[in-house]
Amino acid sequence: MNTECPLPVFTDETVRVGHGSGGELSQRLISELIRPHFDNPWLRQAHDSATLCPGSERIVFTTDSFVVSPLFFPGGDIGELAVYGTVNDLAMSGAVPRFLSCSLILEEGLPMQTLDRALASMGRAARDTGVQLVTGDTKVVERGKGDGLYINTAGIGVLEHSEVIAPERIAPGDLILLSGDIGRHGMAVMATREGLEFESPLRSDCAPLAEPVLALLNAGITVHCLRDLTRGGLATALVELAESAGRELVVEEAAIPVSEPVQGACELLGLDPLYVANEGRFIAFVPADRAVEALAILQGTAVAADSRVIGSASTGHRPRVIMRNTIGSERLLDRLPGEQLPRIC
Amino acid sequence: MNTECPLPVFTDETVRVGHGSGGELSQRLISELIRPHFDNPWLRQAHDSATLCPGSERIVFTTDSFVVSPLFFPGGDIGELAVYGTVNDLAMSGAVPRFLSCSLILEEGLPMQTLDRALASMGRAARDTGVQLVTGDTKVVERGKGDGLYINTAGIGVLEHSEVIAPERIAPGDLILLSGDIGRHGMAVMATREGLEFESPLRSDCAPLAEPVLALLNAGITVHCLRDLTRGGLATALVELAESAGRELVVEEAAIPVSEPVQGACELLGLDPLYVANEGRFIAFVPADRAVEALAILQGTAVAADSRVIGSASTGHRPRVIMRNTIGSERLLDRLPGEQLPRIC
Amino acid sequence: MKYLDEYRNPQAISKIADEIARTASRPWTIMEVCGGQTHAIVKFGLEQLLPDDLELVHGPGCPVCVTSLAVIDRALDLAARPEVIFCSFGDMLRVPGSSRDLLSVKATGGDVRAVYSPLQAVKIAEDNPGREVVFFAIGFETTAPANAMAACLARRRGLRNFSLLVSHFLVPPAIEAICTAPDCRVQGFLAAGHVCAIMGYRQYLPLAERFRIPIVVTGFEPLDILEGILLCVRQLEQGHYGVENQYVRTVQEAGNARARQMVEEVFDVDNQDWRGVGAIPDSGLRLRPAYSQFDARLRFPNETTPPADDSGCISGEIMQGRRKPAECPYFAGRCRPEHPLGAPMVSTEGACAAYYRYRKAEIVDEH
Amino acid sequence: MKYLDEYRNPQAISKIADEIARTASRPWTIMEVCGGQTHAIVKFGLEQLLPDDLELVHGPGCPVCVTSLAVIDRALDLAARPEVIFCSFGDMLRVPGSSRDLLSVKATGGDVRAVYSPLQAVKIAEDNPGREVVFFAIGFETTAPANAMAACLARRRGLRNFSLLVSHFLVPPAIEAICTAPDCRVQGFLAAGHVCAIMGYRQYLPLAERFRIPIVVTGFEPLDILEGILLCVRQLEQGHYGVENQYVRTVQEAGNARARQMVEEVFDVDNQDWRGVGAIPDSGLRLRPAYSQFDARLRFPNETTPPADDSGCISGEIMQGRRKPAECPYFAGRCRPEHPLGAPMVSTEGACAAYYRYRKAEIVDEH
Amino acid sequence: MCLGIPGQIEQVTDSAPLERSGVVRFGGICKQVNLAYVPEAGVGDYVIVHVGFAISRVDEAEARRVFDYLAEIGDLEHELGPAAPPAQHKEKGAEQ
Amino acid sequence: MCLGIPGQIEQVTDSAPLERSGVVRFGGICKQVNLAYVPEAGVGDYVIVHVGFAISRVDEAEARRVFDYLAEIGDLEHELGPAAPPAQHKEKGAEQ
Ligand code: SF4
Ligand code: SF4
Ligand SMILES: [Mg+2]
Ligand SMILES: [Mg+2]
Ligand SMILES: [Mg+2]
Ligand SMILES: [Mg+2]
Ligand SMILES: [Mg+2]
Ligand SMILES: [Mg+2]
Ligand SMILES: [Mg+2]
Ligand SMILES: [Mg+2]
Ligand SMILES: [Mg+2]
Ligand SMILES: [Mg+2]
Repeated sequence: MNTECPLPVFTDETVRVGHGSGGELSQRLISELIRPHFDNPWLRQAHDSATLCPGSERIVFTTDSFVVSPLFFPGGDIGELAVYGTVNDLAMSGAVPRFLSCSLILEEGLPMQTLDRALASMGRAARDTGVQLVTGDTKVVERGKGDGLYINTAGIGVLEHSEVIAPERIAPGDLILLSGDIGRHGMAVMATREGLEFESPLRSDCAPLAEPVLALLNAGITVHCLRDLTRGGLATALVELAESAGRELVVEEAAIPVSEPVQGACELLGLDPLYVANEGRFIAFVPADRAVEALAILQGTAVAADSRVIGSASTGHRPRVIMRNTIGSERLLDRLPGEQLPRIC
Repeated sequence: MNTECPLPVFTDETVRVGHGSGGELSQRLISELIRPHFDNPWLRQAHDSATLCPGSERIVFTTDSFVVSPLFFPGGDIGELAVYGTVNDLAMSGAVPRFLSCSLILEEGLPMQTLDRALASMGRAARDTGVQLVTGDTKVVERGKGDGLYINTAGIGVLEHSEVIAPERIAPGDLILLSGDIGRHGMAVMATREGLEFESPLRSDCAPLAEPVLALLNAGITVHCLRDLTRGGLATALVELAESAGRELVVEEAAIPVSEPVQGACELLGLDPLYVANEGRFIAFVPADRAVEALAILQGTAVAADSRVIGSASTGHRPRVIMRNTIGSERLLDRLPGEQLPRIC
Repeated sequence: MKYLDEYRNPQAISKIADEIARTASRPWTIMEVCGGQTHAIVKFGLEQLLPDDLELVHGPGCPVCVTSLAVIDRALDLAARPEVIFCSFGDMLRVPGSSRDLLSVKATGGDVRAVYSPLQAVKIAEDNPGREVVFFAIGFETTAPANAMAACLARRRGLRNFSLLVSHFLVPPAIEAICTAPDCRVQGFLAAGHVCAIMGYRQYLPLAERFRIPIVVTGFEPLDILEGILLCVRQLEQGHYGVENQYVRTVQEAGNARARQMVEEVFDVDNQDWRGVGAIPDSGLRLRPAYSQFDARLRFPNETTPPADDSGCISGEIMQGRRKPAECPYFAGRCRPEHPLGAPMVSTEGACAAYYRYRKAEIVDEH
Repeated sequence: MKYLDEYRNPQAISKIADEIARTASRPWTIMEVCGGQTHAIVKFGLEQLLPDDLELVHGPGCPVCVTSLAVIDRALDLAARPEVIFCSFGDMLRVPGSSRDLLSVKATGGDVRAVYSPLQAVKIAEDNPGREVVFFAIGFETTAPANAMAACLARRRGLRNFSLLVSHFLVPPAIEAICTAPDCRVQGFLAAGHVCAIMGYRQYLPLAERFRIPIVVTGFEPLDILEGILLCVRQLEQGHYGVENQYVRTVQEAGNARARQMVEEVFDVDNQDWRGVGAIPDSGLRLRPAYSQFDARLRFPNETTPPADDSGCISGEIMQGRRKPAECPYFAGRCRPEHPLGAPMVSTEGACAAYYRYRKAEIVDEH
Repeated sequence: MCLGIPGQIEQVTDSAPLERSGVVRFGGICKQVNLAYVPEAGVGDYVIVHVGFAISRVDEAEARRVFDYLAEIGDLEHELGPAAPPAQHKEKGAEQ
Repeated sequence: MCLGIPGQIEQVTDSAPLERSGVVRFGGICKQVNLAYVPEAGVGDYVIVHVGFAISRVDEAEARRVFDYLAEIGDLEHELGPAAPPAQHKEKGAEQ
């Protein structure tokens, strides 16, 4: 008679509904497959929540759900995204990212190996960014009620600087710094979709952004506002900030870097890279007198090495975004009504 | 020419993929349909995260995703569940629930009115329990990749008592208090499922549990451990605690209240109410010398008015749960291998 | 609940248990044929109330446990077909075929639905005219009238997309087979009350006579089962071997005429393979030729050849009381409740699952 | 990117713009026929570089904008059928029919897929033999060879589950209709370069002659469009009315013979309804009888009667340069980019959508 | 085999021969049940229900029998003095 | 109408008459394109691609023409001295 368990959970071919039942299968899924990727004292409490002493009275709290398809794409995967996305949201408030929660919604039939790869990637991303994944939850939904794997993370960060970083601090004359070329994430994901069949070197820009932000703050740079560019792209982020701040923003199209593969794919599909998603880019609003210094600091970090000034907040108080294009004319940027779709016309 | 918008977003018949695109539809969904339900100063910052001053160094952090089907069931709905579930997890650590995040995964085609109802219910539940919903996220997935609506909430609570509440504090002789009758949530949900067609007065027990827990703590009762009974029911919660604490627990079946409708439905389907889900019940481990007092306090709150002692932690150190049944014999409780299914045999 | 609560009354139970102890003067081995009785015995810990040397053997009376591997594999094939909605009672979903179970088929895309009643499957067929609805019609005599009604209604309503995968078992031939086995240890039977509610119990008279063995038609509540045991022990102690009816409130000697008529109309008797036990002549039911249009076996081409049951599972030995779960080489190793190799590991009350639960508590302790 | 970047060169553009300003001695109204050109004009803000009194009128040359309500409603019906996979170019998905658009059909369960190329739709049909694949074959002369190829390959490969809902438009009859209208304000045309890459431009000679109007075959980059305008203004200033080819690098006088041959093989000319404009004789294409098995209109019974376009949208007036979006009673009220009533509100470059964007910035300002 | 639960007929809603059906109460809940096989059972009667079908009417008089018997033993015990010592219970778990 | 983008043929992979196809490069990415309608275009040539089909070969010599012309104007300007004052630009947005 065999007394130890010779069948670790990951040899199950796929997730079954029972893995979400709270029973034995659930327990083994969590202890054998999920927890090993995130081992830390809080998780080891095996409680349903984590007690934290972040050591500060000002904490920042955020959440995002990640529903990307495919789960793995050139330059990243859903696990990385789920960590970086929330870490970046914390960083955009100037907080030091500290703790994450992780809630999984698994679709029945998901291969365990796929889940394992995504979790391994999450674990790596958490270690790389110095955050602890301290509490979590796992649900399983029936086949046809999910898309393999959805991940939600919520994050807690600690504000160690007194700087208030928010849209309302944007002031006339602030320069707008962009941390690198745009549109890579959205096009990398789209390029892997069925039917487009690009032979493409497109790679997502998916990356954590706390380092360059904290570099600015630690150097004592006054930062009025930060925003990571995600869904909706650079244009939508600018429009949102113009509206929140009640300011007119003016940007120079020529200053905005777009890589050749992104440009090629956008031209072919009739898409505008200004509206394509990013996962490792942000914009910073900095008073003009500190902009040179700020730029140098950003350029000194790997993830923002390509930073440049793309525009400024004007003295105008119409909350709108003016794009000056290369040929000397202007257009107003606005939100798209819905998602961008490939065009023939 | 008409300058104001005569078409509020909720007259859209259904969620469309564009509502998750980060564009105009997204923005209007958030500002017109979601945010009104949760208005507070943090949300009004319209930032991607919330900066909080919880006023304490010890905070508790937890998360859960809610995937219930149907979304509305007798006695509750997914919105209420999503607030109470996380509030309860915080309460089980002895924390005062303070802040929630809310992340929505909407399936294309979800009627906006359904979403609105669920959110209204969330808003009500948040107000009733005194928590602020301070940050959120919304994603839309294609039809056939969701089940209408999934909600994730993460929660932050503040520990105002020095009491450590955790499985390892369970001590021999501790009495186990159960806050009311079991199995109502799981059976209420199952009764509404297709094909069962109960004509049933079954109502979920879905309720917030912070009040009775804080009543105990505020009265200075030593509470060794708390656990809300959710998936897997009372039996699974007991097994998990026995294992975490490394203790033998002994419970009396006769002491465990099961309502007539729950009993009827369970008999008919061949289910064991000990394993049926609850959403408004918990167990508390209290030293025997404070148990009478604790019971009186619990019974003084509406949600735990039916509290009673159901067993105790024995001096045995086999981590197992012994159920003494009404006829004087015993059985061991264990986790179920997967979910409970209706039986014919 | 009336007719349940009073049959679980502690005082009454303890009185009957005492009476058994008083009556039994030496070791006896009694088989409760029916899985429903086994369920109550395990759940209520009834063995703890019996004398040490009164042994209960858990019989083969669970349709989930005895449905043969070949039929389950056939079910898995059908359930995996894209055009099929496969309807099954819930307890069948976790029973392992050669390589997987119905829940796994569902997880990998099969449309598998748990139903409470065969009538639900009929309704699903009516609601989904573009799909093929296959109902896994398993059961003993008790379930046969319900399954027969499904076929009958489907014919009356002219459904063209409904069929049954029939796996039906009859109890008396199984009792005969158990008694005929050379190493049979069983000295008395508790017959299955609900089977007899349909069939009555005249069929048992020649069996009791031929094998000189008492047979007590017994109900399912603790008090029923203990009373059934008491009646059986009394016969054994007195050297009697009659058929007795403990479950009088539900079972009449002639059974339920209408229900039997419907079963007769739809099914006829056939040989049947019992998982773990083997082939027993005339121990099953099949659809009559008039219903062949509703026979899933005929409607869908056979995709696989029936497998040999080479899992090594010794469930048949266990169900006939010849071996204990711990003697199985796979017990608690390759075979565990979350990965069962055989049916007795599937449900909480299965002999192997019950043993496993106790063993686990011991082992954890040793850590 | 070669052939793109140099045609967006600021110095070159400003030189041509200056040359236009130098050349134009009085107001002129020029229509760029093609939506692709409108797109570039809006995106690059080219009107800002032109003299104030040189007016560009955005013509009806967008297949998405002119596909009639009846056809879109037909598409919506087809897309909602459970057996259908409905394939469409992305820009068609948000165009409103009488009561909804393709994205709404998708949201309520229709299997609607955006394709980049008609060949993808053919492949989807091959990969889904159990489903009906309908391709929404919209377009002008440029897209006709691609859509024709899809039909041709489907026939060669013997596909039985593929069909096209054809909505094809021809440019010269539309130019003729615009010129014939009593209140026509257009004095010169930029013809659509890619249409001419297929068809050549001989068809335009009689039109220029008959209406004494210059027609310049023009490309799509800022420099192309400005050069096209310059050539057109020069003719106007000099009283000429010839056909000129600005887009020589891509367009040959005779067009693309092979492509035209394929179009001839699959399609023949038919009358066509233009949304907002009305019926124009011989301005469309339909499948030839040899391809009728691939005609979605014939394959699926007509479920609805064609609706009258009673939305009140005045897009036809706008596309013919007769009225401005702000004159529309629904502009910015019931009709907004996220709830368009007419096609010009659908794409960012649609005349109504572009006006809306500017208006919104003004209004926000007034708060 | 054959989970069968007693419930009380509250209503007979359809009386077509094969489809005779009604509402049966089980403790606190009710469910529509096929009554075709128990033509003799009416409102107020208890029936045993298996997979949605009533398979037998419960005979109230017979149901009392075991309690009468128990009362008898009780009387007997009363006559004989305190009950015999309880049987020695075995614990399956401890056996192995 | 008719988004058409210039790309350079890198490879011709299939030469069956109707299915002649190849890999075309657009800036940094490549895509399989149907080349049936441009039999004259080979590796190295630029073609205009619309909905996955090459519809025309780009004529390199003709493409230079406009720049030659611009150089001419440039020369002319040089001769005539500084360019005329720029046209007064209109702003659509401010008009209404
Ligand atoms: S332990 Fe498993 S393999 Fe062994 S007899 Fe029991 S069910 Fe069969
Ligand atoms: S504003 Fe809307 S309704 Fe009016 S013309 Fe434009 S598209 Fe049509
Ligand atoms: Mg966020
Ligand atoms: Mg984010
Ligand atoms: Mg963000
Ligand atoms: Mg949880
Ligand atoms: Mg899916
Ligand atoms: Mg939790
Ligand atoms: Mg919880
Ligand atoms: Mg909990
Ligand atoms: Mg977000
Ligand atoms: Mg769904």
